[in-house]
Amino acid sequence: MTAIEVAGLGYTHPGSDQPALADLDVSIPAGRVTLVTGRLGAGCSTLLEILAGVAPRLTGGTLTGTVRVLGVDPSTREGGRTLVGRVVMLLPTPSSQLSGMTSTVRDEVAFGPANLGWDRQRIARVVDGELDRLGIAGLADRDPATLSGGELQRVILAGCLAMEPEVLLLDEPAAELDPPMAERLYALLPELTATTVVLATTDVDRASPHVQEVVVLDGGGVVAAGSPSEALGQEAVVGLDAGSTVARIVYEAGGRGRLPIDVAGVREWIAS
Amino acid sequence: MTLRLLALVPLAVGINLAMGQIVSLLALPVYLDTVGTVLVAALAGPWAALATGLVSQLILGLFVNSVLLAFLLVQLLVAVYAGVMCCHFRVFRSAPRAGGSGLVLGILAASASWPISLLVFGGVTSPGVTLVTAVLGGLGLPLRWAVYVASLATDIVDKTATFLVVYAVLSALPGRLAGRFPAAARARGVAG
Amino acid sequence: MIRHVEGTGILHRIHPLTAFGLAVSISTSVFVAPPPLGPVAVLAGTVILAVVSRLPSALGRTVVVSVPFWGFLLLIHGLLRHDPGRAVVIGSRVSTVILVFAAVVTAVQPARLVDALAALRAPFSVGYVFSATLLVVPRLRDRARAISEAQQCRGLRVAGSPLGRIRAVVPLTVPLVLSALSEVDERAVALATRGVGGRAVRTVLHPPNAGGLDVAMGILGVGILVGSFFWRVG
Amino acid sequence: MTGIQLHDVHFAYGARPVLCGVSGQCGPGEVVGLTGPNGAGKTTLTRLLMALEHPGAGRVEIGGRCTDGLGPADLADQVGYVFQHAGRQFFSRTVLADVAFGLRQLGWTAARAGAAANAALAEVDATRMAGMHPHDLSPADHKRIALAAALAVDPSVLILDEPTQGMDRPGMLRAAAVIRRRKASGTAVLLVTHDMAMLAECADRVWHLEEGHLVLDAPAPGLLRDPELLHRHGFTEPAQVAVGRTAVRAGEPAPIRLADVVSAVRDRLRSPPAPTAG
Repeated sequence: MTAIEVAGLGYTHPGSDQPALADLDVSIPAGRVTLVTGRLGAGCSTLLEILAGVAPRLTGGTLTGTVRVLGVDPSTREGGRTLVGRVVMLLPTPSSQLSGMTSTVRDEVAFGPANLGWDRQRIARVVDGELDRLGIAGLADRDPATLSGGELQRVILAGCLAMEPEVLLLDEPAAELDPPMAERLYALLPELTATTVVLATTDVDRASPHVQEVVVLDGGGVVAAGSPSEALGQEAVVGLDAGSTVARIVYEAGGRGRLPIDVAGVREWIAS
Repeated sequence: MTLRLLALVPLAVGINLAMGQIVSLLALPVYLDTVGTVLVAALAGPWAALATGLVSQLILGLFVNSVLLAFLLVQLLVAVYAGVMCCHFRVFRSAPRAGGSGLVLGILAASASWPISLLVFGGVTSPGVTLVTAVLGGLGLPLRWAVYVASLATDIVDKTATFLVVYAVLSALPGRLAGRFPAAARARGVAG
Repeated sequence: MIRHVEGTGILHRIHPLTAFGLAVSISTSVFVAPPPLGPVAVLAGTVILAVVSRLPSALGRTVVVSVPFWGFLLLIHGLLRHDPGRAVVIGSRVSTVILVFAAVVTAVQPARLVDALAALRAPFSVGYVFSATLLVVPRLRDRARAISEAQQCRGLRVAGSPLGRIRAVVPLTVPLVLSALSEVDERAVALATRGVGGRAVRTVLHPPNAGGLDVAMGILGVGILVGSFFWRVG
Repeated sequence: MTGIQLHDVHFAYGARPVLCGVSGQCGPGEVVGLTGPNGAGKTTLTRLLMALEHPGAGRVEIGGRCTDGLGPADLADQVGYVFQHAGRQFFSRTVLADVAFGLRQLGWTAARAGAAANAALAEVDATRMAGMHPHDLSPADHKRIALAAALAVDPSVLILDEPTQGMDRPGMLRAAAVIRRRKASGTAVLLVTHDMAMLAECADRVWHLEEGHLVLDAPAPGLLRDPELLHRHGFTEPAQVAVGRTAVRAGEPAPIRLADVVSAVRDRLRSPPAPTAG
C-alpha cells in the first residue's frame, strides 16, 4: 500500500527562476521508513514541504503535476485542512518550532493534540506515552525555553508523535544534534511501525542502517529508489558523490557495478 | 490572520525591542524602536503594522515599563502613517524620500506625544530628552515649549534614522525574501 | 524585562484576569483620586498590596525605575518651577502604575494568562502573538549581541568617532532584520504542522478557575475606583 | 612564539565554572581539533581566544599577543574566526562585498580588499557565488563564505566553530583541503567540531574537553585508530577508518584520510595479500 504518490511534479520557489523539482515521480509505501537523500540542493527538503502541504500554499511558489498524500491533494486549501494532524513535519531548527505558549515540556508536547481539540484525558495519555518513548519523562516539568537544542528537538518530536500522525516527515532532524543524539533519533524511527516515516537528510552514513526504503534525488528528479543496499549501492548514485561514504571509497578505488554500502559489505567485496 | 502574518508579528516586535541593544552599544542618541513596525508596513501592509505597533507597546508596557502604555497612541500613529506612505507613496524608492517621510513622521509623533508627556508625566520622559527639557527650562523657556522642542528634536532624528534603516534593509533584501513579500517591491517602487 | 517569579501570594493565587482587572482599576484610581493626598494614598495602598503579596522583585524594579524619574521631576518642578507638590503628585501616579503592573506581571505566569484568554474563547492568534513575542524578544536580543560580536571579530569598531558609529548601524541592524525575516516561513510552517489552522476548537489544557479570593479582589478593585471617584467629587 | 598558547586558563560565568585550568598550545602549521560534549566549554574557549571574554585566571596568548586588555577588533588582522551560525553576519547585497567588508574595516583600499576577497572566494571554490546575495545561499554555503572572509585577511591563526555543519561529504572534503593548504603555509588552526571524518581529514591533534577540563591532548591519527579510546570519550569511529582497517594487513596502521583509504583499498583489490594464519 502506498501512502504517498507523486507524478510529474515540478516546483519553483518564489523569487527564483530555476525549478527546484522537475518532473518527479515517486511513490512511498505506507508504514515504512523511507530515506530521501541526494547532494545538497537536490530538492529533498522541498519535496517534504510539498508533501506537508506548506509549499506552495503557505510559502508561495508554483507547483505543477500531481501530489497525493493519503489520497488527498495537500496543495489545495481543502486538502490541507483534511491533513491537519494526519501529516506532521519536524524541521531542522528546534527553536523556531517551539510554541512559546506553554511553561512546561509536558504542555509543549500537548500543544499539537490540544490544537486538534482532543479531550484532556486523551491528551494526557498520549503525552505521557511519548515522553516515555523518547526518554524525556525526566524533563516533563522543565520550562522548554531552558532546554538545550538536543533536548528541545526531542521535545518537538514528541509533540509531533503525540498527534498520532499517519505520515511523519523529518527534514534534517539531526542538523543541530551531536552525533550520539543523532544516532538515538535515527534508531527510534523503525519503532514507529504505525506511521509512514519520510526522512530527508544528507547524513546517509548514520541514517541508512535505520531505514527500509531509499529514494535518491538529483537535479530535481529521482535517480534511484529501492532498498538501502539497492539504491545506495548503484553506481550512478555513488558516482554523484551522494550517499554512502563506504560505497564512495570502493568506487574511487575502481569498484564498479553494485557497490557495498557498509564495512561488512566491503569485506565480502574484497574477498570475492 | 494568516499563519505567515501570525509568525511575522512576533518577529517584528522582537526587532523593535532588540534595536535598543544595538543603539546602546553604539551610544547613539536614537531609539530605532519602530524599525520593525515600519518594516512590516512595507512588507505586509498597514494592518500588520498596526498589530506590530500594538503588540510592541503592550509588551513594552507590561514587561519593561508600564508608563510606556501611555504612548500606545503614538506607536499606532507610526504604524498608520508608515502603512499609508508605503501603500500609496512608495516612500522607499530612494533614500531622500525615505528620510523625508521619516522627518515628517518625527514632527507628527512629537506633536502627538507632547500632550501626554506634559500632562501625564509633567515633562519627564527618557533621561536624555528630559535633560534637554531641563536645560531649556533653565534658560527661561516655558515648560510646555521646552518639552515640545526637546521631543521634536529627538523624534525627528529618530524617525528619520528609522526610515533610513528600513530603506537600507529593503534595498538589501535578498531575492528569496523579496519573492515572499511582494508588497516590498511596491514600497520600493520597483514593480506593481 | 520583568520575569515571572513563582510564589504563593494573593496575586499568584487569583485568576489572571482578576489580577489585570485590579491593576487597571488601581491605575485609573490614582488619576481619579484628588491630588495631592489621593495619589499618595493610592501609592501607599499599592505598596502594601505588593508587600502582602510577597513580591519584593516588583518593588525593587519600581524603585529602580522611579528614582531617576522622581529626580527629574524634583529638578524641573521643584527647582525650576518652585512647585514640589506637583512633582509628588505626578511621581506618585507614575510609580503606582509601574508598581501595580510590575506586581501583576511578576505574579501571573504568561502561560496561565494565555490559558485564561483561551478559556474565554479569545482567538488563538491573540494568545499566540503574545506568547511567541515573549519567546522571540530575548532570542533576538541575544542575536543582536552575537551579530555585534561577529562583526567586531571582523574588525568593526563600535566605539570612537560619531561618524564611525553611525556607519556601524547597517552591519549591525541589517543582519538582525534579515535573519528575523528568514525565520518567518519556518515559524509559519511549524505552526501549520502542529495542528494550527485546522477545523478543531483548541482544547484549553489548564482552564484557570476563579474562587472566593477573586470575588474579594474584585470587590476591592471596584471599591477603590468608586471610593476615589466620590473622594474627588465629594 | 605565535599560534595559540593557553596557560592554566580558568573562566567562570558568575559562580558557574566553565573552564578549569586549561593549558595547551597550537603552533604555526598545526591543526588542533577541539571536541567535547555540548556544554563542555568549547565555545567559551574560542570566545576567550577571540578576546570576547577574558580569563578569570591564567593567560591566553594568540598570534604572539596576550589577550588582556584587547578586544575582538584588535585581533581582527591576525585571527580569522568562523562562527557556528555563520549566516548571521552577512548584510551586503553581494557575497564579494561582504567578504571585503572585514578588509575595509582594517583600512585596506577598495582595490586591495576586492582582490583579496576574490582570491579568498577562489580558494574555497566559491567564485561563482561572488555576485550572489549571501542570504539567497544555503547554510552550508554560508559556512563556505564565512571561511573565505576569515581567510581573506591572511590570518596567522584560524578559529573555526563547526565549519562543516550542514555540509555534505564533497563540501566537507573541500573545506578540509583548504585547511590543509593553510596549515602548510604556516597557519595555526583550531577546529571545533563533532565531525570525526573532518578530524580524520585534517587534524594533527585532538583536544577533548569535559566539564571544563582538558581530559585528552593526543595525536589525531592515534586516537582515530583506537576504537577503545574513541568509545571511552563518546566518539564513534568514522566509517572510512573501519574500511581502511579491512584493507591493510593485520598489524599495519590503518589509513585515516579518505584519499589514503581509497588507495589502500585499490592496492588491496590489485594484489590480495596472502591469507594470514589465525
